[in-house]
Amino acid sequence: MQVLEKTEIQPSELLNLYRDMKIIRLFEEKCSQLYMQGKIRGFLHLYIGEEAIAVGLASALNEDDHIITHYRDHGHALARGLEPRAIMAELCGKATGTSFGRGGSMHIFDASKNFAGGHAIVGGHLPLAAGLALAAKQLNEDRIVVCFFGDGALNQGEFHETMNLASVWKLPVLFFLENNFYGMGSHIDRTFAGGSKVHTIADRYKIPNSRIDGMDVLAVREASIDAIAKIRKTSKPYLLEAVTYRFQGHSMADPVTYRDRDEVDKWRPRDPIALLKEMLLEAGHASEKLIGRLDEEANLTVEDATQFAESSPDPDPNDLTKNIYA
Amino acid sequence: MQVLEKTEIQPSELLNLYRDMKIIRLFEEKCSQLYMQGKIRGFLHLYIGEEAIAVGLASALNEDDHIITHYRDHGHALARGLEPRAIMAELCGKATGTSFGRGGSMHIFDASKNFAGGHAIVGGHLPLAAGLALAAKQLNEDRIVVCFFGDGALNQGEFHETMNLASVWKLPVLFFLENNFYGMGSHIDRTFAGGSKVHTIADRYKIPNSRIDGMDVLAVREASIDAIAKIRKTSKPYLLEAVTYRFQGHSMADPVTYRDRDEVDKWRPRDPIALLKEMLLEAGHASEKLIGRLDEEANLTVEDATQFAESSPDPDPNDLTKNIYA
Amino acid sequence: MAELTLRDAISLGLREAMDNDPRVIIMGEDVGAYNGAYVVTKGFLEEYGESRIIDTPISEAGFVGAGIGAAMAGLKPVVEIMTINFSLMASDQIINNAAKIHYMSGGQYSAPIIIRTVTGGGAGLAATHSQSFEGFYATIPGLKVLTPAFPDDALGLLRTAFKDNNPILYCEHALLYNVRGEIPDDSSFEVPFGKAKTRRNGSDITLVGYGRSVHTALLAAEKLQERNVDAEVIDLRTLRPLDIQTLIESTQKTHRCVVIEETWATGGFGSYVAYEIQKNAFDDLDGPVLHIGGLDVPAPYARNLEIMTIPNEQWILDAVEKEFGL
Amino acid sequence: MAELTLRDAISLGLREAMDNDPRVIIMGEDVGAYNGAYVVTKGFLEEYGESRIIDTPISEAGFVGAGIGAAMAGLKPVVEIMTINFSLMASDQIINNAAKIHYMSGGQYSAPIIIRTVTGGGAGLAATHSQSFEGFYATIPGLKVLTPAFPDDALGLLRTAFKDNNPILYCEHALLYNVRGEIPDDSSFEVPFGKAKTRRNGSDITLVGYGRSVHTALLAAEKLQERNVDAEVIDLRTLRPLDIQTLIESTQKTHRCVVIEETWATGGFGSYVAYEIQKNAFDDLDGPVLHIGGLDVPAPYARNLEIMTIPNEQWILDAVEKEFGL
Ligand SMILES: Cc1ncc(C[n+]2csc(CCOP(=O)(O)OP(=O)(O)O)c2C)c(N)n1
Ligand SMILES: Cc1ncc(C[n+]2csc(CCOP(=O)(O)OP(=O)(O)O)c2C)c(N)n1
Ligand SMILES: [Mg+2]
Ligand SMILES: [Mg+2]
Repeated sequence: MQVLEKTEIQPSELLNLYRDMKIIRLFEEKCSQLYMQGKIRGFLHLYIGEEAIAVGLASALNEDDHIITHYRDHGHALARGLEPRAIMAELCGKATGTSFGRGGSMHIFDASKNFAGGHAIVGGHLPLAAGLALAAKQLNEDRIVVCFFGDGALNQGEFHETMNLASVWKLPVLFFLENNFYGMGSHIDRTFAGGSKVHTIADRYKIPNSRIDGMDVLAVREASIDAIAKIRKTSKPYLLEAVTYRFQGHSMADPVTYRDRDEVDKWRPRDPIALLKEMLLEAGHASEKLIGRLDEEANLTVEDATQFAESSPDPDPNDLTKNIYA
Repeated sequence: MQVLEKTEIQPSELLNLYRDMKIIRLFEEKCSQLYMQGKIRGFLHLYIGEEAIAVGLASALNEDDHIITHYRDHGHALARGLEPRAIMAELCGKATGTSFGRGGSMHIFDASKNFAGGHAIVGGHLPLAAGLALAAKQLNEDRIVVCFFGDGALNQGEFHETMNLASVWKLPVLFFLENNFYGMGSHIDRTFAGGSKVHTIADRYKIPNSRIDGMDVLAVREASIDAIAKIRKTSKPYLLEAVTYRFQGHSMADPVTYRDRDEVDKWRPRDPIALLKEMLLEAGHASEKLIGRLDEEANLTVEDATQFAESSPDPDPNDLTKNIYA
Repeated sequence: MAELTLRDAISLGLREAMDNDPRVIIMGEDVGAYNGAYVVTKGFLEEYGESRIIDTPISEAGFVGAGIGAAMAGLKPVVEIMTINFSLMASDQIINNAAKIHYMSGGQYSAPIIIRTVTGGGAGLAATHSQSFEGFYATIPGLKVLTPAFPDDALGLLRTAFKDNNPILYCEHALLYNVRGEIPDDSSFEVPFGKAKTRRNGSDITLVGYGRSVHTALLAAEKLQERNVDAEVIDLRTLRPLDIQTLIESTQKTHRCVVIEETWATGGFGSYVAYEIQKNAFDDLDGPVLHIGGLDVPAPYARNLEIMTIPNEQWILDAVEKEFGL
Repeated sequence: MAELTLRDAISLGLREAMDNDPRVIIMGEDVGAYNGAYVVTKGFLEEYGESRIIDTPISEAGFVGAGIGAAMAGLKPVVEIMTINFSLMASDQIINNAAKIHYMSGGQYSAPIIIRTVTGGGAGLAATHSQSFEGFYATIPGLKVLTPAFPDDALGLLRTAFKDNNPILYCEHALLYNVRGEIPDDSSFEVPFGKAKTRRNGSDITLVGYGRSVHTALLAAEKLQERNVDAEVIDLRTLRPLDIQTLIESTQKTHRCVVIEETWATGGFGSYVAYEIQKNAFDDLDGPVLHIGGLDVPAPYARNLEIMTIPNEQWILDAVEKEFGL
């Protein structure tokens, strides 16, 4: 068992965090274009603005831990180390995609990375997280489960049932709440009765919890390391709330009529990638030139993924009914 | 609007409380016999031991307030003033029953008393309670809603969703938790993560709450008067937890293997009817003789109801498909 | 006669009801500030205000149940479930409460709620977001299920729904919102439940559909005409109540019948419809009644696969040729 | 050959699996301390301990979802939903998660969970507690649905289920637990999925049923014999996969077919079965294929009404006489 220490972070790792966030950002900007061109279809939910969460958490997790998440999942998948090529191919509905084109944007899976999806029913994957942890416990495996979900899922009954189960059964789950204040067009203040210290909802289940700045990748990383260490030690759940903001609409179809430009502008300076860049420059960990190289590296990764996806074949129609049953 | 004052209680009313509890007790002892004789079928869940809750609450409620409850509902129905005859007839599946024999023990309704059921899906009626209150509010009616439910329902997602809705929408609902420590054979300590101060779960929804001794009918009555007054004044929800115990099995089919005789014996002296009787005698509000008369009155009520039920006709088969649609 | 889209026809019907009856409220996820996920309630929040256009938390069981409760107590709620896929979270409320409360209470309570929801696949949303459960709900006694395929029916059925005292599931196919059609100017124009509509007269074969499959059938009919096969196309319009008589009479005339629907073929509601026709028109049949449903597969994301799962006019042509040699 | 009740056959199958495979766990409401609501897991808690016999809170969505997650991660959970009526609370988990995870992940994950549940009416439990949804679940690609009617099939199907890698709904009819029957001593005795069983050979008419309706069909067959009508009785045993071929062949022999089931007639799964038979054996039919389902009414409580809602042998006799003059 590898327990990460907070002090371990090296400048080189900081650069990795930067690059990983940048890849997600550019990847999704590309997605947005491909969507406009009709190459990605269905719903497309962008993670732009929230990258620090996935990247910070992923840097704190072991390979054999499980991750499970909601439909806004590209960031988590990329941060987890899934192949950008395969993700982009999935988004484009290609045979080379993570689910061979069956899942699409909302349903990214990679069992080899213990990435258990990509789930599109709000709240519906939370019980699965408890189950993954139950199995780990029952099989005496030293694995924890990280379960991402949004503030909108807090009001779903399955959230409640899962928190209760995880606590009663002492399951090693990190419930990772991405609080971006909105479920589609509904502000959390209008939907959630628990007040502004959202994370304390976990108190009622006797689940320890804390809140962090979801725009600060280092804060996310540190809190994740702490929480995960606690979970491994106690084999009990923990809830982390990362406060964040999505800079884009809920999905590509969202004209964003329900919030002011002002509000968005207020958050702009909190862009997690810009913040880390600034920090890197200020601390002398990187020069503008190095940053430029990382940006270019990220860009190449995304271009390569796009190229791969676009040139990949469609799924074979003969395989249409494969994998309905195992 | 009639706001009851705690000080209003008169000795005569105390005697009413006693008689009402006694009616429920004898009524259900009779049910138990009828069940053995095959005259009542299906599931039969007895309220024996918990009578103080229904009676205390009912004495604090206005006629045009709504009551909605779970399947352990005979006590609530009787306390609310539904005809014992019609209830017993319903239990016996007769045309003269509250639902004309359609509902049975778990589904007692009486719209004329604003008694909105008798619901057999654990947790399933909680959202209905929110809706009844929403209507009252929307229609500017001065009505509140009392919603009874058991400790087992706490773990159902619908509990969570309803508490949240009631709080966010400021709905005049009294959530009345009957904590008898068991959901069928499962002790609350093994199923509920919220700890022993169960009622404080409502804190998370910013819903005021308190706990009372559910074996003390006066305590129930007073707390109900307070809570209801608060709800009427603020038009906001409140949660009351009454600690109680069911002396019988979960249903007639329950051999009660999951708890010790000791535990039951420990609760015996807390029998709410015996307690009130003792208090009445000690305070000089009643003599043994008067109590005997009340018991006899209760007995006659139950005998009359049984007589009525047994001599009532079965539902007319020609009406079988009536009332599928309104 | 005005020409409207199906979307606008629904909006119009909702507005009329909001204007005419203060008991009508609209609730659901993002029906207000977001203008509705499918933009049916655009501008409603501004026009009717927060007390009647209620954005709900993401709590399908909770708010659908609240709608039912509100209906029991005098309101006429229109509750939007964003898509029928999410109705599963509220299926207990719909099936165990809404559909049963009238019967189970012996006719004392009723639940005149209109549940609007969006059904159907074909938009690249993959397995969890492309389902069609309206046929399943049509198997539940106590519910009424409407499936408008044209703007006039959308409006006419909605007007009737507002006068009906039962729980109604009003299913809007995601791909039909922009279908245009004439709407009678007469404000008393209504469409009765349980009355199928012959959208095309023909003498050689009867094609039966509902929702989007009516359009598929009409396309097929045109192609059949090129082969000199004269097809009659019947739109069920409502699945419950179901108008079998019109289908029988048409089939007795044409001697051949095909029922088309989009949900999975195995156990689809259309196969029941086909069953009824074969039973009641058996002696007039030139061959078996056919049922064409969607492919039995969780909806795949990739376009080339997805189109293979949803019946199109070619499926009908092929079946007709193979089975009847037409 | 030992003679066992259906209840004991299931217990036996569960014990075998618990003994042979440490990955098997049993979870559900009151499966442990209470011994199971229908006493199938009596003594299991003592024998296998708390870590493998897990009493759950009343949270159907939560614990079914947890079972699915555990199955995804290597366990073989048997999850009991006390009755199929409550499965609605978990229908999102069953339909959107269990049935789809394998396909949606491109075959990477699977969910080998066995969901045991109790189905059927007739016990005086009224509308919310007397439903039969197994036919609905059989319409969902990705699920398998088993409906044993005899002890040997109960055991044989269960053995096969433990070797299967897919989500399985194992439906036990509430009124069949005490049915007795011979069980082959051979521990390798198994019953394959998708293979109907001819329980009685006959030449004049084919009666098809599943679960309790097989017994009804057998009773009818005996009565028909008195009229010199020789009925073949086929037990579907599994609804998905469904063995249509055996039904077609039988009907081609007998020229007449009746499908019997207990769920509501409108849209019942049996009507789909009837549809398939008419389609595939059309030229051999002496008359329409018949479907007999339950009466389309929420189950009434009163005995005299309830018995009118569930098909019995007389319904079959009447239908056969009316339609075929036999
Ligand atoms: C059960 C269910 N209800 C509704 C939806 C439609 N829907 C998709 S995303 C969403 C908002 C979720 O908000 P949140 O959980 O805060 O996540 P975010 O989009 O902010 O990342 C809604 C209502 C759904 N997918 N599932
Ligand atoms: C959704 C659902 N799951 C399970 C059941 C079976 N069941 C009936 S009562 C009960 C226990 C409920 O306990 P509690 O809420 O504490 O009420 P009590 O019986 O103690 O009054 C259970 C599990 C049900 N009726 N509904
Ligand atoms: Mg959000
Ligand atoms: Mg209890």
